[in-house]
Amino acid sequence: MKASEKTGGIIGWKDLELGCALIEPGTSKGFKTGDWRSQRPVTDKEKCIRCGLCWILCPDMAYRPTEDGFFDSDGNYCKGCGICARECPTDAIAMIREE
Amino acid sequence: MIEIRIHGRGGQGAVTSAEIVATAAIEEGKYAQGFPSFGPERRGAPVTAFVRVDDKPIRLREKVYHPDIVVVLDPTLLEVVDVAEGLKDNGMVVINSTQSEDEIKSQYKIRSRMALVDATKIALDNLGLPITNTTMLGALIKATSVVNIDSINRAIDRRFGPIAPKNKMALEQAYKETRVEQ
Amino acid sequence: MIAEELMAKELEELKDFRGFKPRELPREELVSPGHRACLGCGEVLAMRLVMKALGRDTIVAMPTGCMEIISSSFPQTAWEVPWIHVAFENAAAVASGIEAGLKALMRKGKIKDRRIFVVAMAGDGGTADIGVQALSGAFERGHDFVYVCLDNEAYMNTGIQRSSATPYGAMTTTSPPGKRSIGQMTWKKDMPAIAVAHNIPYVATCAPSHYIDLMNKVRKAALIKGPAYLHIFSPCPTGWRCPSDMSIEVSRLAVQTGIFPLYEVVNGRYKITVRVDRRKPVEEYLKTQRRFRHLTRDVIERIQRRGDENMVKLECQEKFHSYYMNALQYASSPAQS
Amino acid sequence: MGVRVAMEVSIAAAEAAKLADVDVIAAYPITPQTHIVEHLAELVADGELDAEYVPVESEHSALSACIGSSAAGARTFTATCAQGLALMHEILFIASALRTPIVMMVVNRALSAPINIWNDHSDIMAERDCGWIQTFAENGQEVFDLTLHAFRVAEDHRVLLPIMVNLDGFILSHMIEPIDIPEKEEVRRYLPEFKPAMRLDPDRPISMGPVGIPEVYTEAKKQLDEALVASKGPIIQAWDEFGKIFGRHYKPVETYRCEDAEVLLLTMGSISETAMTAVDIMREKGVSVGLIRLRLWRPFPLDELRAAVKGADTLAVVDRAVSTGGPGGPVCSEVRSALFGLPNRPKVLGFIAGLGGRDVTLEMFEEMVNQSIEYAKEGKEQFYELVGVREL
Repeated sequence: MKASEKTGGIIGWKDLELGCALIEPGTSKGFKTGDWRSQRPVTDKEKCIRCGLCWILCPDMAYRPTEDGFFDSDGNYCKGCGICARECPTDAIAMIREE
Repeated sequence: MIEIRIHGRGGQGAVTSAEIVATAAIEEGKYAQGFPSFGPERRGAPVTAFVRVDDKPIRLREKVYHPDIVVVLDPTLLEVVDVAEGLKDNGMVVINSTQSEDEIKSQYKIRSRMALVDATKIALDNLGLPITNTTMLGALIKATSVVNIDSINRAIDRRFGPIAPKNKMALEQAYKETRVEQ
Repeated sequence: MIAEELMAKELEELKDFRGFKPRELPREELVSPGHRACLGCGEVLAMRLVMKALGRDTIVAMPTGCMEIISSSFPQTAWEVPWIHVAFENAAAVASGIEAGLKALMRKGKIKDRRIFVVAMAGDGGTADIGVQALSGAFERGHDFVYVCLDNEAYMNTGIQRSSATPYGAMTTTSPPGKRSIGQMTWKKDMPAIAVAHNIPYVATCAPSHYIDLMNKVRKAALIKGPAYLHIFSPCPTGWRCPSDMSIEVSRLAVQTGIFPLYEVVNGRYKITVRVDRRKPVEEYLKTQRRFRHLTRDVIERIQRRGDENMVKLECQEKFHSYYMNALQYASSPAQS
Repeated sequence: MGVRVAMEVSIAAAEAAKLADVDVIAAYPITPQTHIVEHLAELVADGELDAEYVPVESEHSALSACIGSSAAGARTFTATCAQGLALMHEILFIASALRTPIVMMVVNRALSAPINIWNDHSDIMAERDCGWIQTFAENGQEVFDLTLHAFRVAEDHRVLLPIMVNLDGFILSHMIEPIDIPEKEEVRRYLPEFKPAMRLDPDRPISMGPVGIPEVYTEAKKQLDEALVASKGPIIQAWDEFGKIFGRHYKPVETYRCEDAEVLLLTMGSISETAMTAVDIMREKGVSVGLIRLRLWRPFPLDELRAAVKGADTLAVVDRAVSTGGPGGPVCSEVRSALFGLPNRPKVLGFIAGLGGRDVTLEMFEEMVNQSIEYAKEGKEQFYELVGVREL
């Protein structure tokens, strides 16, 4: 089994890659930081001008472009920092308290 | 096994002469070690270098304490260094000097056989510099048979490249002029 | 004239680069989500932008620090490019070795000959303090690599201790304000100037608020052959004591107040890349962060004065080049020789 | 057939690296190591060796650059000693943990203070637990041979560990000796091209050196320890093959006139040669003495050592370093613990000699042996004593 598939690093020494290298790229995607969040962004598509600033300024790579040119925040990763809402040039994003 | 100690001053090439003798011996198919007295070298300060030559592999890594042969590159060293220290009873001291054997024996603690040559003059004549290391090798091989002149010359060729001929001339002149005490 | 040769070389190396367009930025993420950075982290955002500008053919050497910890927590990695961590003070040396290794292997035909960007990316401590020797050595040796300093102005990974990049007056756990202290008692070390002093071909300052400017500089740094140094302002809401949504705003204010001017130095020639016509008072920047909350009026005034002076200096440096070129022309004219 | 030439031992080490066709050399000057890297710099400057020579600004950066270059997939070489090795301390552990097969000559020299550029083993003994394979050479030919062997072993996919080849500063490094230099073809037959098991390659991105959380650190250390212990097999195999090709044979523990010896000396490095001559002299005088030479220090050759001491009554271990405030010289302590519980083990006596360039002479070996016989008669096992220290 690959190291990245084991949870919490519980792995026997024989299964470690050489020098503890991680041979599969980008496996942090398996770690969901969404549960750090206490508020989440909601985009008002009426106001949104699809500039993509929310996407480019997101420290958690949580925004994804959608087919219709808008940007959706991925709840799996969004930590709820609120940068997107503050930086949105048309105030289209609101931060809503998580229940 | 023959052990040689070479006395010189930093910059006179004592280490190089040890290197050449060892190289020549190895070239002859013998076993040899050539090494300096270890440490930072300073121009002008008294230095020593050592050679061991043997027909079988040498298993000894201590310094040379009881040399068979001592070579003195600079006459002024006789004043400051006991060059004959530890010399074997039947040992030989090869000295760059204008003095006679009797003069040296009366002035310094040297009781062994000696070979003498005015290497400084020969070096100045041939090299234009008072660097006596290769010159004194001529005296060394005249006085002892530790290595032969051909292998020494080849070692000098390899070590000195374009300035080898001058050095070989100095060596040859010293070989001719060295007086060996019988 | 060597200055002319350098300029020609620069033009050649950058001839195909047109700059990034806001609506056409690379979509590919080379730092993956799921990393463990604090919410609102300006540093990880800067790193993400750096990697976007560099692209896939990049190898990253990263010393110990926030970005190392948050991106490589076993058994997962956020990295989509080859990445190596060795120790704290040696990212530039590790990058030197990678560059030398690739060069030798390509020259000897052991791997395919192609352009791979070698990047060392460190925090301010790993750059300006413990890593400065290795960095200076790598610059002086002229390796073809990019060194990125992600400057969050203190040792955040160990719990907000002051570094030589911590600004004057700032509160950290090892520069606490007290009866006999205003907080950090020294002025921020001028790392870009130190880089410039190595006569390397490219030095620039960047801020994530000006992300196109940042990405363009990263790309230029990579394309220009030889060592390049990028000093990136990296707001840290945790250490600077500001709300997590303020990272970009703080970055923008740093530029607008002259606290952190954006410029580049190409082959010794300074150019301010983001001009601020009417600078805002530094107080507007300082008041966004609680690390400056204790500052008295006169300290704020000192910071204002120092900032103003720095801007004057920068403007002079920018103008210096044409003066210098004229002088060189004059010196090499036949009448003088 | 190769050629037998007179050569300074440092040059022989550099020539071995050249014949290994190293890709990258990153090094910083320090006496008495400099001649090795100076010669390599010349070879690169003259185009005789196609390699990148990285003249780093410190030993810390030397080894850091070596890790980078090795991780990039390049055959990598460096050399250092004493303070330089100590400055590398932090990075030594990382090089082995990252499994970068770097080859390093350690030209053994005393550690400061007082500052001393001469030979002993205090530098290497301070780094014995850093996870590198460590071999010791006794003469110039061995320096050359062990350097080639080092590349072969380090890059073996069953090993992939960095190696230090130890040679005594000045006593070996600055000695002109006859060295048999083999043909390029022979070397190529012995040492195949380096094929990295993993490398920093944008086409197959890996992350090297991730954070090892408590849940994995123990396993990581176990992996390294197992790898180092298991490297003994490939080390011996590579020596056997070396013997077949070049006719010179090496073993982890080498013995000299140990048959039926009542007293055994144990040495490492170049003093072993003097010790062999001392054994010859004493044997002629009728003393029942033999010599054990540790060639492999890491991984520790436990079984070989136990076999070698069998039947002996007394074992005099000669250390070249002090374990300050400890229970004896580092080698002696390890030998003792290796023999602990072995039935009929010899009494182990510790001697520390040759510190900071103090000559280790034939007489000193005789003294140590006589002293050991006396102690053994008294039934005494002292921890250690400094041979020849002035008690004034």
